[in-house]
Amino acid sequence: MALLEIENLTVQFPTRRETFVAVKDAHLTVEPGQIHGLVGESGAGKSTIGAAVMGLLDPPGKITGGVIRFRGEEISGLDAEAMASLRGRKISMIFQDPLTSLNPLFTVGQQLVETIRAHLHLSETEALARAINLIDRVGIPDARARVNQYPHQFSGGMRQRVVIALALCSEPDVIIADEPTTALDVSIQAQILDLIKGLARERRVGVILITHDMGVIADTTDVVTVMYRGEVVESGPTARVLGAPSHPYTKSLIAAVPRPTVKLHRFPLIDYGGRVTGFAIADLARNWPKSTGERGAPLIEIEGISKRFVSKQAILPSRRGYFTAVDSASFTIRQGEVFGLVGESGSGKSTIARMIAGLYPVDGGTVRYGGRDVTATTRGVPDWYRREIQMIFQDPYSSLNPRMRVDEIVAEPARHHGLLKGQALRNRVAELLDRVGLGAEAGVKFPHEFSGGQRQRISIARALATQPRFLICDEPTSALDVSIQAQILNILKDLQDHLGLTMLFISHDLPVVRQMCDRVGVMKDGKLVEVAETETLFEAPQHPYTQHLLSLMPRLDGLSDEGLAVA
Amino acid sequence: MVSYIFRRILQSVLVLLVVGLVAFAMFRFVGDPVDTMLGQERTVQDIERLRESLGLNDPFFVQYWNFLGRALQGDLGISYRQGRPVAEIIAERLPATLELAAVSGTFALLMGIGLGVFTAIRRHGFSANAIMALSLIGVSLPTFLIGILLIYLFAVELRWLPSFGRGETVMVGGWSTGFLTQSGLIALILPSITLGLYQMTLIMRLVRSEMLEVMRQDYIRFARARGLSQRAIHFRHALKNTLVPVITVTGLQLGSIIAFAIITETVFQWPGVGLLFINAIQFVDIPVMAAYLMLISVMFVGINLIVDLLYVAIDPRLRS
Amino acid sequence: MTDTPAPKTVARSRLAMTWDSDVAHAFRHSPVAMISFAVTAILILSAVFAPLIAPHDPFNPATLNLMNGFTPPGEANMFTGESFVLGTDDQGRDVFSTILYGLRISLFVGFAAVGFAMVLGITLGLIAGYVGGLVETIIMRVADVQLTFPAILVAMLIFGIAKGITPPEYRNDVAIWVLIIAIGLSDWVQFARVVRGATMVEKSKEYVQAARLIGRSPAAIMLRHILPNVLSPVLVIATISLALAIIAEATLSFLGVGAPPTEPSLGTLIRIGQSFLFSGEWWILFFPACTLLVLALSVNLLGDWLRDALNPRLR
Amino acid sequence: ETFRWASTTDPQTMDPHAVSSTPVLGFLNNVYEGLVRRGRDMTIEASLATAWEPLPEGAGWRFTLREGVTFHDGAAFTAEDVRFSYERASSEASDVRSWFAPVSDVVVVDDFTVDILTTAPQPIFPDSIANWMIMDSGWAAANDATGVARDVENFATLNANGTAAFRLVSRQPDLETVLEPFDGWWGEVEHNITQAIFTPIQNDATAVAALLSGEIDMINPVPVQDAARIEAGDGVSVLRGIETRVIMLGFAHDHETLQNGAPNPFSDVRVRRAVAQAVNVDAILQTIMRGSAEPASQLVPPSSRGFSTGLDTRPPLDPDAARALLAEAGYPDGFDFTLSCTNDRYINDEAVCQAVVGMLAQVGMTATLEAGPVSNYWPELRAGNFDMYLLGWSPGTFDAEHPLRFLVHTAGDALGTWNFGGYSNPRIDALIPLIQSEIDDSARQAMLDETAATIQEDMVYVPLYVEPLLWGVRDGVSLTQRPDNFFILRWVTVD
Ligand SMILES: Nc1ncnc2c1ncn2[C@@H]1O[C@H](COP(=O)(O)OP(=O)(O)OP(=O)(O)O)[C@@H](O)[C@H]1O
Ligand SMILES: Nc1ncnc2c1ncn2[C@@H]1O[C@H](COP(=O)(O)OP(=O)(O)OP(=O)(O)O)[C@@H](O)[C@H]1O
Ligand SMILES: [Mg+2]
Ligand SMILES: [Mg+2]
Ligand code: NI
Repeated sequence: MALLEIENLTVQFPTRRETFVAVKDAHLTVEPGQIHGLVGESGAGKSTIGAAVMGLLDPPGKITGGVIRFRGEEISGLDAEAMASLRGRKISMIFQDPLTSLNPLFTVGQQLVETIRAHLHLSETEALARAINLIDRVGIPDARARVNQYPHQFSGGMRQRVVIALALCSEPDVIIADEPTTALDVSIQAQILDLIKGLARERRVGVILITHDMGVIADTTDVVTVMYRGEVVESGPTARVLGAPSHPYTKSLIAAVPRPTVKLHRFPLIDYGGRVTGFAIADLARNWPKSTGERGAPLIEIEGISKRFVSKQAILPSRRGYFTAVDSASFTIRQGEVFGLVGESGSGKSTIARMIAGLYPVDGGTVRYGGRDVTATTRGVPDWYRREIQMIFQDPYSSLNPRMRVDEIVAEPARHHGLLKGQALRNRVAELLDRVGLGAEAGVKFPHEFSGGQRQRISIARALATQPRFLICDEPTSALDVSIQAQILNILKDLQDHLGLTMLFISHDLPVVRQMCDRVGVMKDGKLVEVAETETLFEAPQHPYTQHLLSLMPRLDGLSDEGLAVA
Repeated sequence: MVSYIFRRILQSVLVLLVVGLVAFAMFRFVGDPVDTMLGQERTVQDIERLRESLGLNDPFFVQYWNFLGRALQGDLGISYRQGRPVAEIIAERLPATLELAAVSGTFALLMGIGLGVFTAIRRHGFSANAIMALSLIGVSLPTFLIGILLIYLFAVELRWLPSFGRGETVMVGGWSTGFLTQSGLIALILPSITLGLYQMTLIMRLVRSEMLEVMRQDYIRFARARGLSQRAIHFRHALKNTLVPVITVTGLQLGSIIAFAIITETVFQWPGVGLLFINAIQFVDIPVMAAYLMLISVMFVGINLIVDLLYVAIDPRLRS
Repeated sequence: MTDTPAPKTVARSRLAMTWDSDVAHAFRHSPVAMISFAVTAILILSAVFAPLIAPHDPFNPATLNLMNGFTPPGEANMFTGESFVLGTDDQGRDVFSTILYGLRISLFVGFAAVGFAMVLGITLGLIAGYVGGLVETIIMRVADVQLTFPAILVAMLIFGIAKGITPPEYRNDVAIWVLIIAIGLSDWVQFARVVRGATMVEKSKEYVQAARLIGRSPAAIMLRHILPNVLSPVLVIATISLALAIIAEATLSFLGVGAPPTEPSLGTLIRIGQSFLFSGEWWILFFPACTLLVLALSVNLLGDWLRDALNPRLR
Repeated sequence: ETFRWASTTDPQTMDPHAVSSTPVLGFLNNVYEGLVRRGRDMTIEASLATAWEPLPEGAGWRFTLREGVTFHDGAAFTAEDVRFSYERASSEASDVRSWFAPVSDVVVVDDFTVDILTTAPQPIFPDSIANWMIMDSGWAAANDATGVARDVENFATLNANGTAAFRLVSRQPDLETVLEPFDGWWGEVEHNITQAIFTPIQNDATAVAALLSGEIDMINPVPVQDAARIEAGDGVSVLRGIETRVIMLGFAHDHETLQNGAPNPFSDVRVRRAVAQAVNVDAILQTIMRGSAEPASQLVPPSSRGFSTGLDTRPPLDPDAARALLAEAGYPDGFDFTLSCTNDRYINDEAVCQAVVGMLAQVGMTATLEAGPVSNYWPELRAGNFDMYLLGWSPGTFDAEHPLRFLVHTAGDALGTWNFGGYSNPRIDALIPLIQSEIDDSARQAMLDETAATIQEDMVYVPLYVEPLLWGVRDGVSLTQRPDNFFILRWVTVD
């Protein structure tokens, strides 16, 4: 008997403007011990399927057709009570947005312990021991101390791992993992995937793995289902689907997977669905101030910046424990270049970005922009500097004001800087939303009505709307499927080319980094261990950690336009 | 932390000084105590003599200065109305008010939170909406009216509960408590309901509105996905996230219950500080008013300090 | 539930846009909101047009006949033979007319005082919470001082000062503002502290940092970004405070600060009516109290609805 | 029987000389006694003195003291205590020293005889000291209470040691005061109380509820509007009487201008008369006072000594005449002014003022009503911030001379202290000392009649009505209501 069967599932979001069909007649079956990959376009309805199985569709979403069966019993019509008894114990889910999935007011340990104790008959101390063990197994160092910390003290990737730990701790039969490794560097990603594979193998757990990372799909899954705009377009054994895709969408998707080995001028674009296949950058670049400085001249000079956080609260300052997140990092970003920052999850990449943006005061070191000191103090950074820079946050959702409509969010910077107003502004917003693949009609919605990847694109649109000269991208495309990712990255490249836009590009996706960046810095444990030209780094890494990282890069051999051979 | 509290205490001293100054500037407008202190057969000399001996002819800041000087030596003066040391009077009256405040505060908090969570969970349910509407009666009718209606129903018609007073009290080390006798406990019922009704409604509505917001957050959804019990989700996860405004308001309300439960105490002839204060205003009993306002100020400063510390205790993001 | 999507015209009139907005749509679909809005509007309008609606002018003492006092509703007075829909009070004033006229004062004082407290409280609360540091310390300590003084004393102080600086012929005009300021001043701290608490939580969130990165000024961030996210507790307190402010007005009038007793507000009517609660003249209390109850109920229900409607996730 | 009673105000102090207010004096009359006391009908009768007679040539009065009287603590009562009490009550801090203004000395003749010497003949001196309570000198000395406890606290604030029928058992200010019969009392016991508990209940409605629910045996006062309901209620009734307080309107006689800057019309007697004729007192009594009060024509009620029986009619209600008078005085279109009023001092004071405003408005006098609590009322009046005001006066001596001294005499330091309007009539000023010292009753009455007539003629005040006295009593309790609003426990019997 199949563990989980989804038949003809249709999910609708009735709003007053339209009734949006997020999932249409979807089929999916998970057998015990099987890892079922779910890929597809951003906004295709992957997360919605997961939420529907859990009975946790965000209102006003509801299942309007089809059945979901768990071990042969229908669960789609169950009442709240019965559903609640299934959750966690039988089926658990890792939500896509790890940063908002954790209650900010409870320590990670508390949340783990309560979940464990809700399902397993364990004492407080046993549960805690188990929690620490789990934290350790998902690769978070110093687990014993970490359990007493609050979610906001964790890096993006660490929070994602905590969410994974939370989903696994109750020993469920089915795990729905929605992009569980987006924010993780390759080595940790491998570790997590091994963990999941182990569970499938040993405990016969059925897994639905939602991801946009074709490498992960190839590596991990047994079966794969491809979705496009709410519909299942193709399904079958992974090797078959990836190796010989039958549906045009699948084909174009595979074609868009970034090449890890060769540097291309632009990412290949999909021509399926016929939306955006390149456009004149001139539109976007209209009245965008061209960078004045000379290309190649140092723009941002970072000298020995450090950041430490209080890790142990104490009444006396001398008793406090500190944790050094960034340990005197120095590097220079040149005018018009894309500087990549890669490294271990939790190694301080976001912290560096935030210090440069002036969101964290530095605990040491200086930041200069165009030769002027812009080091962040507790009062932030100078106003003029703020106008020059922009940042795409790692967590797209919490960086969007939940009470503002998307068009207001995107229009705000332009309106604020007095760039445009009235109809011109509305047109610009519509254009931006269109460029990132959302469509102008998305403007009237609120952030919570979007899928993970769509939210990320809103945040990109907003960043572009300010027309910055220096753009900090913290994992800008982690939640995007490869086709949309390619589209976005091409825009960034165009901007770089045409306007000399300078970027700090944080990513764990090494193929993307290779395509995007001119130079790359590698971080580990708060230290910048290596900085080099991209090609040099990829071809001849110096530092052992860099070498280790590169060796773990998923190898998708035989990548062709038609499909790819699974290693 | 220690330095924060220390700084706050220093600031409180400043607050206290300002309160005193404002208070003494204000007393001129409350009236003239001399008229209430002297019988109708007083002469102009009597008035003058009394004014002089009470120091009422001095400018207010001089009066204030003298008050401060004496207060620093622990002397809060003699009540004009009762002719007894103010400190003694306040000490006598405080237990009644504190006990009433404790009971009605607890009532308001428990009911307010319970009903608030309930009405938030059953947002569209009939009973939740009925509770929401009914609770408004408590805040749109004057306290006085509610008190009197309760008295008439439960004391006059049904004769279940006493109409006034604290019942029998027992002295426990200088503290007169009504908690230890049956009549004392019974006497607490009506006043605490009257007093707590407003706070209950306020807390309930606050909890509800904050809960509605929190219940849609992703972490609540994830808490459900983790299979936590409804109780844990509502009362642990959701509730805690609503607490910042709730404790703010609760703190302030508790403060004003203690400080200005004037109407309830008058209606129920509850011998607390609220009654004392209204009498002091009527009588222009400056020493009582001054000492009392100082006390209130200390109390509010204390409550607000606790509230501010609670913020940090509740929300780790504020610790930095 | 679903309307056909509005055709995308290039420039829609402002009215049409308002009509089509989410809040307006939610309003059109909520009977409770519409009823409570209608009731509130009727009350406000009847207060505004009291001179046109009311059969008598209770504020003109020359037209009153004391012998009409205590006439029960609908019955003829035993001395004068006149009869009144809702009866008369102790002065022979027509209760119905007095409610209408009294509403004018009460609504004005109530809304103005709560509005004043809200604006002051929200502004100071936002600044204290967002800016922090010395500014916060000063604002919050001023709030502590303010908390110490009940409305009664504040009113007496302001009234005393106002009396000193305004010539006697303007006293009655000033009186109402004294009330508003006194009630507002004793109420703002609640708003300020609630807003400050919520702002402290909100300001650490990333959307605020994103707004800062755009270069928005602190004022804009506070008003555009933080305020909408901290507004719901404020609305709860504000709608609840309205009835309280109306009653407080009556208390203060009793202390001699405020409207003269010959021009009773709704609250004053209730206060007067209280003394006849058990003497059989129930109507003097009952009708004004009902009016206040209905007003409070509809304003609160409207507030409840608005709070939910403003929250995009609750629609 | 335990007897419980409640009143709105707590006696502020147990010191009989510290405060001269009805609540204090009325309460302490049950604990302390004076040389003389008032009977059920307000007449002066023997108490600690068995007899008294004027000394020759008006030099004062001789009091013969009762023998065998002991204080509650057992000490014997002697002339020395009288002398001590005189010294105490006439000391600077005392609030009752005005009673002793004409007294030059108190001479102990023997243990049971004292002479009270006065500077001028004092025909009604015994009346004026009916509330002068005698304290034990030994007790006061032993407890450090020889001084009056007003600005300072002393033993007498919370404790009492009198000679009266009840002794103070416990005292919790504002909360509860317990009395018990004094076994060693000299008089004949008429009550059957074993314990009497007094509770202040400030709120009228609460007090009524407490009476109706049976928790309290007697309340004072009953709100006029609730009297009917209590009378109708099961097991309770209302005791009605007339107090001695006359409610009247006063005027700014000597102000140049009104508060609003216009010339002052009230210095014209025609305007004042117009006020008197415009106010419909009967209507006020009928509705607001619910038939409980009586109209007043003079500054004292008819029951008081020295009332001028020939002058007991009010000016007739006549709005047309009032309008004519106004026109004659030069105000055909009326004028605007303020009426100052209390709202927490007299029975339904604010409602009465409102009614007055309406009635005056009907003849063209447009008043703005400024009603406020009494705490700020007297200071405002003393500062002259009024045009017309409401005043209640209760003659402490129950004599028509009393209000003359305070309300009519030209304002001065000791006399005319309540004459806020600044009325001044040399003839009356001259008559007052004569009245005070006239021994012959008919000559005295003639002078009182003359002043009363002048006052009516000049419309110095417009007396409105005499306040009612309403007590609520549980059935089965019988007691005596005295017009001075003193509640005397020894006349109470409980079934
Ligand atoms: N609360 C909601 N209200 C309205 N529409 C919603 C809501 N939640 C999701 N949607 C819509 O449903 C569609 C499917 O969303 P879903 O989150 O399932 O996408 P996804 O496949 O997970 O995409 P991604 O890879 O970007 O996460 C999206 O187009 C989104 O706009
Ligand atoms: N506010 C904070 N308080 C305490 N510790 C923090 C805080 N923010 C970050 N840290 C710690 O600093 C370290 C670096 O975090 P940072 O977010 O910079 O990592 P990162 O390199 O961006 O990782 P990821 O790829 O997982 O996002 C982590 O160990 C994290 O726990
Ligand atoms: Mg998704
Ligand atoms: Mg990061
Ligand atoms: Ni609709």
